[in-house]
Amino acid sequence: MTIDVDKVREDFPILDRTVRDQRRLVYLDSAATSQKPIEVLEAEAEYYRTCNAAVHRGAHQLAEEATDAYESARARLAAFVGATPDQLVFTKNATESLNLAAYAFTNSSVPHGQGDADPRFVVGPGDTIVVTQMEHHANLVPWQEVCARTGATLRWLGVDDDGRLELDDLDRVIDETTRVVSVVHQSNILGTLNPVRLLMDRAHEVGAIGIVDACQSVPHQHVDVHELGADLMAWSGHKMLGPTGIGMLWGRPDVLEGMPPFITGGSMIETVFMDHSTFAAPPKRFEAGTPMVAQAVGAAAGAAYLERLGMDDVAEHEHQLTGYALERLRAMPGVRIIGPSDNHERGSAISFVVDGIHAHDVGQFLDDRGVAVRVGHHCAWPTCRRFGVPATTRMSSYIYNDTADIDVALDAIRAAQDFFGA
Amino acid sequence: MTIDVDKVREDFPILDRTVRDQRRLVYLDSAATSQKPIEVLEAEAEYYRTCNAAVHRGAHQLAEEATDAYESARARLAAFVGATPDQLVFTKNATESLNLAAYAFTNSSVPHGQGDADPRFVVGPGDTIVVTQMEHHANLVPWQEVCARTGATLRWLGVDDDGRLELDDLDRVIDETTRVVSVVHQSNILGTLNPVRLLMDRAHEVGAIGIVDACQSVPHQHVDVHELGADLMAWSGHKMLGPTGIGMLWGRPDVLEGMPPFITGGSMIETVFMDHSTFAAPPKRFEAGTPMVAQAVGAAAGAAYLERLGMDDVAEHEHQLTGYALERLRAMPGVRIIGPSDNHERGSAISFVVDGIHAHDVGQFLDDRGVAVRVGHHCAWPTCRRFGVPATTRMSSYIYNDTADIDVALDAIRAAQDFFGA
Amino acid sequence: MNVESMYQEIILDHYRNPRGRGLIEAPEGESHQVNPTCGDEVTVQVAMDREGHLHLGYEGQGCSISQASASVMAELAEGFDLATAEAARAAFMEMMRSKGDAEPDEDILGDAVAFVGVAKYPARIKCALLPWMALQDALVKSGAMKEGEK
Amino acid sequence: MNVESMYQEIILDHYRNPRGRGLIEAPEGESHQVNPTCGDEVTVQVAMDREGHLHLGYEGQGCSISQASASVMAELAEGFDLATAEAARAAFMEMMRSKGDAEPDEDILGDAVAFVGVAKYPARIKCALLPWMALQDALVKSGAMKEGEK
Ligand SMILES: Cc1ncc(COP(=O)(O)O)c(C=O)c1O
Ligand SMILES: Cc1ncc(COP(=O)(O)O)c(C=O)c1O
Repeated sequence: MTIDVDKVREDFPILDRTVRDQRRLVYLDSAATSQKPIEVLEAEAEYYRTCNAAVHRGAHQLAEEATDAYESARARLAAFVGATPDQLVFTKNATESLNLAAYAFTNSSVPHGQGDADPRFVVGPGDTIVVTQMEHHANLVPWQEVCARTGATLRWLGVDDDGRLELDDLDRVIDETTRVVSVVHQSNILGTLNPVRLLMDRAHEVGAIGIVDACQSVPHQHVDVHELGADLMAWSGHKMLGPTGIGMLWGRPDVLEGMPPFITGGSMIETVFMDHSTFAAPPKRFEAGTPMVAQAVGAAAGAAYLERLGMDDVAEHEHQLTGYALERLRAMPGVRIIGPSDNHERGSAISFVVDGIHAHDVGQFLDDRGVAVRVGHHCAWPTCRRFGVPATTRMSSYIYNDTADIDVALDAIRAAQDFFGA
Repeated sequence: MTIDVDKVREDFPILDRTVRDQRRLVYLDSAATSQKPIEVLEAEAEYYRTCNAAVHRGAHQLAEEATDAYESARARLAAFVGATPDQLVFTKNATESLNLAAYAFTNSSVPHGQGDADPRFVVGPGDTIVVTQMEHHANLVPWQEVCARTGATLRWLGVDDDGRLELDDLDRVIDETTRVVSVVHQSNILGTLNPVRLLMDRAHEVGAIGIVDACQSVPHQHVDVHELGADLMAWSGHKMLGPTGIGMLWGRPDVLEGMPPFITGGSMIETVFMDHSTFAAPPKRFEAGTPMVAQAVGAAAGAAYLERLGMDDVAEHEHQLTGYALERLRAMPGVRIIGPSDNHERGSAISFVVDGIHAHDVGQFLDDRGVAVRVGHHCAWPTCRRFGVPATTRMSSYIYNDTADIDVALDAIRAAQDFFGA
Repeated sequence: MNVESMYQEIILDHYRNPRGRGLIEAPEGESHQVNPTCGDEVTVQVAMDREGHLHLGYEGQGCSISQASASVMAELAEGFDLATAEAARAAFMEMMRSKGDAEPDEDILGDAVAFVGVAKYPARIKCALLPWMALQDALVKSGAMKEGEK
Repeated sequence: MNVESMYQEIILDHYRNPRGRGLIEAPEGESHQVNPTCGDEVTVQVAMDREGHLHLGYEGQGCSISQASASVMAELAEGFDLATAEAARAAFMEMMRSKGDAEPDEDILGDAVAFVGVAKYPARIKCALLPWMALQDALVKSGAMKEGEK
């Protein structure tokens, strides 16, 4: 193994706890949220204990130090994806990041007194917005809303039986009418790693803005915004060892520059009069109100932890574990993998269904054995429908998991099969 | 004193630090953000160390415990203002809360395919939205945006020389055209405590939705949503001993029910198809994505701390300190208080200007003596203009301050006067 | 308590062999309930006969708990008068809120007492309640019960 | 270092007695800069004479640092050719990024070296830079300098 899991585990106190009847906790739900190493908690606490203050505003030493902590966190997280600090907007989660992107279109398209909207963000009847059939609700519902409000039409790339995007249709689905292509980098339900570069290039060919939901890729592999070729990219801190309550939106400078404000208020303004206001340049324009300072600091500490492990080693570790799990799952009678069943261009999230046993019941057995997995539609309900299943069980591993964890999970599945006679 | 400040200070490790040349930190910037007691940091860390997981989704023990922690925090924070949990929406800060309220109007007023908007939230030309001349930008700019997008007109209640609302005009400013009355409970720049009940009653008389920005009141006095008579109320966790990254929006159930979604994505849906979705009931409808779980838990711990002190004692303590500070400031030649100069219906934020010395320069002297205050327009730029000053110096005290802190601040002001020969 | 004891034999039996599953002919009220976290679905239909007896139809898909709960409920409440149905629903709700410590009344709940162990698992409580929520909603829609009557 | 030493005598002098304050007659470029955190404002106007010498006008309101900086700058850059003005601006920027450790070149910066202590206070750096940013912007607007030329 490329990662010393036992050593990593020492940094995650929660993994020492037991669940149910004194079972060792086997946490295989990192696609939902990752656990946090002590140094992330310590970075947050340290911030509060030593320099907590309002950033960008005060003229006292604490405020200087707090601002420095916040902006250093921005720089570190930007560098983590090959970007510069001025290109990184902090939000509360990836969902807000994606909504920020989506509202840029709605707000540019709805009449506005001061209306000199950037034409790249104006959409209306006849225009199309393209997503895929494997989007998380966070990258689907906001675009449905944009369409409902502007008259644009939503289109999507389908998914084949193996959980891969249907790309034969690419040039028909993304065509001259397309103004936005917003796609998930790695599916949180299927595990599929999508050929994002191809999709972004096609987006740019037709003059559309290209957006990537990188929630499930940034924590798990080396991602470089320039290699992806996207205009905007969204992800969350809590899935990459960071605290809850912090999300990121990276944007190409000229794209961010063209986006109108989303949430408005303090700190995002240039001047304010009773009857009108003007706005600051990005990223500030998109960070109204007191920001998530401690959370940014914590997320940066999480990124530092990952960098120390090395993102290539993280990816290789997960790849090995995923290969192990896929092989054994494929060998289990009555188990069907939903998503790519070979360990190629896919991540560590593995969804499956067990014949004759509902995912909720499978999950109950796993839980009873100490295994934390997620069951349900994983906020990708249309993807479940595509595969004709109401729900799946999903196990997803990370840097603190090893093959022994997978074994416990597989035993629990077998126990469920025995119990339900399936 | 009603509060044992020395004892309270023991819970706030940051107050032990020194700044600049070994000066004791005198933190008089709590109106910007409060410091955090150890137990708030501990509550957050404890959450991460013991039960961190995705809430409302997982079917494993950790997820159950995390959900319980999150929902218990909601219940505690709702109770803190006399409300029930189903009436409390978590956001990242008060600014988002106020935007959530404002977007309810924009989103109800902009055409939407599924459009059966609640008429209470539909505004357009001829309608008016009323704020005051002492709003924080967070309760001004969002309404400017609503007006710009819907054609409604913004009106405001003026402020008199003593920093009180001009209420003679009340029935003319808030009239039959008024659809929203959104006002600050306690001004963060002037310290003024506004007669919110009167304004809310007038709002309801004309059929408008009444909104209160309670950022500066909930942390400092007992606030009961029913006594205020509001429909919606916004405040932040970080100003009441809680972490950064958590805000609250309380709403009357029937009002929340009528509000369309703002940020959309996972966890706020009922069903999702590729081409349309339906939404959950409040408060979930407004909490898309992975929520700020640890921050909610931390904010609840902050509320618990305040409850233990007793909000009436907190208010009394601040009242005494404010009285002390006002008296001495009034006696200082060359110092002009911006806002009510008598200690009546006002809070602990005190703004002032020093003749011949710009606020930035005053602040620099305070900083040099270890005093953290805020200088500038305090995100209430139009209020500064009303008083013909580019900026003020603001000191704001809280549970960990005493008269000695005020004395250090006053000495530093005198030093600035000496230095600048003013 | 372990998972096997949550899945009482009665629950498994109703799950495998649902009783009276199917829709009825002239429903006076119908409700479709979904658990948005997992996609479980239940449709419940109601009609009252001239003697004031309740007749039920139902359909659904989902986990053992939600589907068995629908079957148990349909069997139990079939022929009940409104007051008895309401009493059963209230008793079931209370049992599910008990965290598994209740000693439910078998006279009122019949086979439904088997669900007491489910109350220990917050994530599954919704599953067990789903058909009962649909029943109440269907009764309201049929006009037999007023909204807010609980 | 304490605050008194940040406020060098030169700074206070320029603050109290601003040099050459006022607007000029036929500005070829003008820029109004605001520090949104505190509301400090500076307007700078530029014109080039036939010999390629810079003439400056300015106005403003704000703290001692921003206003003294404007006065020092106006006095210093008056009559400079474009290259020298640009060199001074670059030197000033660098000094302000130095965290107060720089040993600025008095030949280039003249009285402006007095601002080196301000670089220790991040919140005040913006104040000191404000007029220099306005100068650059005004030059761009006048056509004398191209955008992005720094
Ligand atoms: C009166 C008032 N309203 C709104 C806000 C905005 O709160 P936040 O920055 O937490 O969003 C503040 C504080 O900054 C405030 O004092
Ligand atoms: C692919 C994908 N997109 C978006 C999200 C939403 O992220 P968050 O809940 O942090 O807003 C998630 C995770 O829940 C995800 O896996």
